[in-house]
Amino acid sequence: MDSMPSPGHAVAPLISVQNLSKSFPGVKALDGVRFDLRPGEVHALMGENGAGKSTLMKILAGVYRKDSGEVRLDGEPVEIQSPAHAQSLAIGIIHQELHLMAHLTAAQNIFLGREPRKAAGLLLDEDQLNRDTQALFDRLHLVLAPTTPVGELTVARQQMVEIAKALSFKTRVLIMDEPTAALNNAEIDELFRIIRQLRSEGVGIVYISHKMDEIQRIADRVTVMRDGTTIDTVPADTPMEQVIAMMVGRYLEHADKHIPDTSANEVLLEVRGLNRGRAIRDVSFSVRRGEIVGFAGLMGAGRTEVARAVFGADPLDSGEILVRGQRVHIGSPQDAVRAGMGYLSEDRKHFGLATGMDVESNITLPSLKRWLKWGMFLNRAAIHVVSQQMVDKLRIKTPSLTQTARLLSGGNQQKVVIAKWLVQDCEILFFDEPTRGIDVGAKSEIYKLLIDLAAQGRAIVVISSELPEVLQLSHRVLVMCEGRITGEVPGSQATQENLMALATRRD
Amino acid sequence: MTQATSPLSWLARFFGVQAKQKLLAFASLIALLAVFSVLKPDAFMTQDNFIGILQSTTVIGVLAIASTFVIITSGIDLSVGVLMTFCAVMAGVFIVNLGFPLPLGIACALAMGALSGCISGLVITKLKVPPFIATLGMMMLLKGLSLLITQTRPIYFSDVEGFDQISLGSLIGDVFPSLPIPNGVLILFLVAAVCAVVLNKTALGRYTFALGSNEEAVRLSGVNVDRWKVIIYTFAGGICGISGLLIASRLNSAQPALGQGYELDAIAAVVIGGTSLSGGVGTILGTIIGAFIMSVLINGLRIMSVAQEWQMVLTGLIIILAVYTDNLRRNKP
Amino acid sequence: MTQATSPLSWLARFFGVQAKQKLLAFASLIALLAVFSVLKPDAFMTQDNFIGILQSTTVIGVLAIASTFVIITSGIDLSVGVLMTFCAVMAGVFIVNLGFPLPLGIACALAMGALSGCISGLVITKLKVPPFIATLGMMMLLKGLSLLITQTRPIYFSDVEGFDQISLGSLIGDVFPSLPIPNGVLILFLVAAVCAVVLNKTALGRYTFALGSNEEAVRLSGVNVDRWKVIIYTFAGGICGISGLLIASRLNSAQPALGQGYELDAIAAVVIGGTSLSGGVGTILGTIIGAFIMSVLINGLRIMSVAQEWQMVLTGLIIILAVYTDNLRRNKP
Amino acid sequence: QEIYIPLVSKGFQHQFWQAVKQGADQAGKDYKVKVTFEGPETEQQVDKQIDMLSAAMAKKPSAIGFAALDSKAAIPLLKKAQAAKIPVIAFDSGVDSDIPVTTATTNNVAAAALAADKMAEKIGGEGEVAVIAHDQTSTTGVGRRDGFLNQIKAKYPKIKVVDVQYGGDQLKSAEIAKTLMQAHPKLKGIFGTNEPGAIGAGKGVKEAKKSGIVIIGFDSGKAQKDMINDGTIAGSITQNPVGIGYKTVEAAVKALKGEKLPKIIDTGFYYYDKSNMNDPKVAAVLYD
Ligand SMILES: Nc1ncnc2c1ncn2[C@@H]1O[C@H](COP(=O)(O)OP(=O)(O)OP(=O)(O)O)[C@@H](O)[C@H]1O
Ligand SMILES: Nc1ncnc2c1ncn2[C@@H]1O[C@H](COP(=O)(O)OP(=O)(O)OP(=O)(O)O)[C@@H](O)[C@H]1O
Ligand SMILES: [Mg+2]
Ligand SMILES: [Mg+2]
Repeated sequence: MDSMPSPGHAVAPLISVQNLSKSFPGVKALDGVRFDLRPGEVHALMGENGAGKSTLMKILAGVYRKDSGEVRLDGEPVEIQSPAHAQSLAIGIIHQELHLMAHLTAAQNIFLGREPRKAAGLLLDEDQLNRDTQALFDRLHLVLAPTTPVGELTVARQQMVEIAKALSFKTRVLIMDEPTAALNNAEIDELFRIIRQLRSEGVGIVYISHKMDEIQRIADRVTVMRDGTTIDTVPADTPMEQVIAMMVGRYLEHADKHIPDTSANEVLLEVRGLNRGRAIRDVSFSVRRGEIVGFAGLMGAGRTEVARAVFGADPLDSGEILVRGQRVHIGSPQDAVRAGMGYLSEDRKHFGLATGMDVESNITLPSLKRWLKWGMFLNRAAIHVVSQQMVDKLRIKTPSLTQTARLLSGGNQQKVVIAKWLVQDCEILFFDEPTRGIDVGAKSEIYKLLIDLAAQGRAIVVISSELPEVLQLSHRVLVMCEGRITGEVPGSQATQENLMALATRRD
Repeated sequence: MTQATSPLSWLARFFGVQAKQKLLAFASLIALLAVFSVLKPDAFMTQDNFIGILQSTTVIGVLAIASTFVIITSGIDLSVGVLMTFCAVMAGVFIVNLGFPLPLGIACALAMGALSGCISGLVITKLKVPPFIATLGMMMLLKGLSLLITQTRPIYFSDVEGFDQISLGSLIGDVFPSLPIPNGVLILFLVAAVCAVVLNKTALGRYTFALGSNEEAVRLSGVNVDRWKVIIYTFAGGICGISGLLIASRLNSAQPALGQGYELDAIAAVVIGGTSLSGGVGTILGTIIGAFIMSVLINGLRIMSVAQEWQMVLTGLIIILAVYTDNLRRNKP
Repeated sequence: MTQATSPLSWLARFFGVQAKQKLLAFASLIALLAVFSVLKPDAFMTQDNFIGILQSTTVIGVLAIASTFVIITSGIDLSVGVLMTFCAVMAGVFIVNLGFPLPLGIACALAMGALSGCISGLVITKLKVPPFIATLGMMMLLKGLSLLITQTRPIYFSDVEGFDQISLGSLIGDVFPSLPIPNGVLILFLVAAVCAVVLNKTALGRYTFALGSNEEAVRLSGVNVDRWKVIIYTFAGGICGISGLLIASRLNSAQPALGQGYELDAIAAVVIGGTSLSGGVGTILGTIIGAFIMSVLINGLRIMSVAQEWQMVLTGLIIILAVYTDNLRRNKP
Repeated sequence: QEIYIPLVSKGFQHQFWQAVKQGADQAGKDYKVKVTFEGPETEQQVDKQIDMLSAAMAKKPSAIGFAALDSKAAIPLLKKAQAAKIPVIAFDSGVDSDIPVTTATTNNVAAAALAADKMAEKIGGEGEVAVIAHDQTSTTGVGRRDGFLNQIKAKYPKIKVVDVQYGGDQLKSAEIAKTLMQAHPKLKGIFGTNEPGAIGAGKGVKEAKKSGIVIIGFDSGKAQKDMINDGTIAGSITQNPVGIGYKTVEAAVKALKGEKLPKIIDTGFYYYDKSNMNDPKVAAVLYD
């Protein structure tokens, strides 16, 4: 053995997939997919929402069984039966959706099924468990007590626990399905450091993400999928425009950023002296008609907390909220909706989507009153029409309007959640991580949509951990750190650097 | 079976059953009917016995319909059986003891059912007591109240003209003397039809499903979750009131100690009918079929003079089996 | 109260209660004791009565412990009451009818409990029948079996030397004659201690919590979810067997028609003790306290000669109230 | 064609009903007719009993034996039987109607009054007593409870009934007995209105290691007989359940033959204790 094989060389693949197909009721999710993964490479898998990326990976991880086709591991055909079987084959996966046990501690989550024992194997060795976990966290530079119940963590930290869990296995194949969707830059850097280290150890990594810059930074090769088929596998230095064109079947044009002058517009929402425990400390801001205000900050800065508090989802300690100059009492989301607000949650699985209901029921949930005849009976026809409009407008990929929301791909679920607030037609909209898990094509459409909404005279707050997104959309950026607003930057002057500086201004 | 398709699909549409395969719950029912007909044709396959089966399904059927709503919200109502009795007792109090005219007395009794449901709803939403416990508490409370109010003696409706006709009379039989289907059965189907409309075509139904699917998401959609939950439990309580009237009319008396245990039969019927105990899924038609599966089973075993101990064993087995086959159907499209 | 802190926190650690505030469930218990002591000091506050309360908690207490495991997995077991009876009956069959020696007979009876639990577990996991229905079916089935096996006649242990001592004898009383605590009470606390260790320090306990918290996540972690669920239901079934022995010994007979309804008392005790019906949360200590709250309440009301109808009403109210205050405590740390 | 006589009873799990069934089966054998026996699980389930009656009618029986939980509720079905010329024999507590051709019964009220007399005799005509009844609403439960209470009230002014509680099963009755003794230290006697009530009272007294409490029971069964033998229970009233079952079927057969039957077949009740338990007349009506 000489030096490490450089990616791109003809090395025997760890995993190779040929002609793989998988159907769900009404959907052909995979149709003759091919894919291969070499040891020691980061192989990016890209494609629009619903292209079949997660489905392919779930088959490799033993969650689903393939309908037909072949999966080879080290050249040998394998039939991956179950998650446990995948584990025994040294295939690890970080799922797109979080799968954690909220009542268990971080350590208990990570080592579930592999707990260290004592007393001849009868009892669990909790101390050892926590020590092992601490060691793992130290390796990942993750500051988190192993004994924290996972339910008390923010989505971002839960994501870190998922990552730590996947890394705690000795894997030869590591699948990461949108691991950074909830992470901020610093954490992404940390993750990339770990990925590089694993790569140098010869682990083959499948990396799924909709963030182009990440692909360029970390990937060795890129496979593009569309509509359940493989389009092509190309080296990572292929121009991104070309990759995107392969994904969406056309070239995207970039809208130039235009910041309208809204200084004379009516103030639609004003928040004064908001306080809630340590999470929100004396937060005041206002949003005018036609304005898009971005909220930037690191994970746990308190942006979500502010949005939830203003929306009435969490109780306040103090503070007042004015809508169109009038003081309003907001004690519940219902009050907020009545005052003309909408809030798109960052956690669609728990707070966004009624996963067991169909697409059209979800889309019309907040606005249901408008679709009633005689204040009581559902106006089915009108519901169909408006839902179909949204499905077309946002290009939601679904076999029908009555498909159960849970069965849509992650990105399409997010689009459904966006659609429900678009239908509700609120004056003031909070979008918390609106493009989480959304593909590039759809992203630029959602940007356009937000800009249109603002142009129609609505007030929009965008909370995002993706600085480029904040930079591209915001007319004005507010930066938070540790529950305070640490600064305000006009959209024209905002740069990654000055926002980061404010985001880390602790006192 | 081809002929059956079009009425079936009409039924399916009416009751909001999207996937036609769900109606295969019928299959279990048909199978049961077939088995008993073959084993005991002369006694089982008679008009009298069929009317007996229909009649014996009325009370549990209506309770099961009420439970369907609660179960779709992913709640549970253990008080339905006792609530039924409570409403029967209140009907006795209003009509017999206080001498209200029949329609007013009935309305008041139904209102008491709705009120009790409303209280359960308030305990669940405002005191944040889980439905199982809230309705367990209500069950004990209402049982005690029924006994207290009646001083543990039945209230007889013997002197109330026409009261027993609510359940036992036969409007259909008056028109078609060869088809003496009791009014109680009509009421069951009427309640089922109205409730199917409510569940599938109104805001109340939509929120019932939504709450069972993801309550927090509904709350964050600006819906007053608490209010709707209270409304749903109130509505279910009112429906239980109807079954209270049915049983009071059938027995021509309000029996204060009856009712406990009926909730389990009702819940079994609901689940056999394909409603999920984890919420978000369910149909009224399924519930009705579930209720008939239960009563055909029990009737058939009785007709075959199966020893009561064996009846219990077989009922237990068949409840499990019915839900199992229902799962099979659902997972294999 | 300061003196009480250290034994309390020791207890808390032993039973795996992390937040000390949870032990405030004690508060409800103390409050109840205080109320009855004031209202009826001479009759309530006597050693005899306290021993009576302890004794009356044994059966339901052990059933509640078994239920705690199942409920933490977010399941439910409606069959516990009848399963208890079934085990008592099987003890009769093995010991009296077949003449097995006492220890072997007891072991076989416990094994039958575990076997029934195992079957429930298999029905839930392999046939994918929800726990509510699976155990409802098992309830009917076991009830029928108990009656069949005994031909609806009690089996008497009168001729089995020492059988009634299992529950009624007093090892403590033999040593300290002034403290005649019956063995049944010892067994209850022993079972509680062992189960607390199992729940908090072993893999079985860990998976119990994990399953109740997020079953899908457990599956994706590569754990054999089905196997562990079956193990948990089997374990709970075995514990129910212990309570079957306790009741058989106490009544010196196996009463085949008894037991139904006990599951609701057990579940109420579990929930009053702070275990969540939606799973993932719970302690054995809480359950024991919950069971004592129930039995002190009933004992106190009886001592005060409250009419039984009012007892029902008050029990219903207090169950709701106890769970409500438990919520309050939890939400305001 | 085989003569088929279904008996729809008030219950089937209690020893009492099992004894009725035993008598009915015996008569079935003796008269070569087919007899079935069923009853609801609790004596509150009036509607379930009616469903049972309805299913029994569907089987085209020759005659029906019926122990009504609530006689008024069953009238429509009984009328149907009458119309179909199916003779109805009422048993146990009877049917409040003239449809049944005869009723095989004992008088619960009178039997319980005898229990009251025995209680008064044993405690010396004064003091506190309590009742553990089986439930609040069944006719037997109410009859025995009220028969006892009324007799005490009418004849023994110095006896005070301090509490009436409802047991249900043995365990609960035992718990109740213990608390009764706690709450009323001067308690002299307990009347248990059925088998679990009596045995439960005995258990409670034994567990509390109290002496001098007079227990009067009802029905029989092995445990109760043992307790009477060892003195825990002073004595019990027994009806003649085996006789009730036997006479019911016998009456049905006679009715089918067109024989004339008396309106009431009184199967009688007895007080028994250690002294007369082996008396053949008494032993015949006791069951294990
Ligand atoms: N369990 C399921 N039942 C039915 N359809 C499903 C199921 N899982 C996925 N699908 C469908 O399969 C298709 C592929 O979904 P998949 O989750 O693989 O997409 P994806 O490429 O990961 O998209 P995203 O970028 O949005 O995560 C979608 O149309 C989706 O609706
Ligand atoms: N459920 C919770 N329990 C305890 N602490 C919480 C919870 N949710 C949030 N926090 C804490 O509140 C603070 C603000 O969190 P929040 O989620 O609002 O941050 P954010 O700015 O929106 O960041 P993110 O990028 O993670 O969304 C953090 O310190 C976080 O740890
Ligand atoms: Mg995906
Ligand atoms: Mg956030």
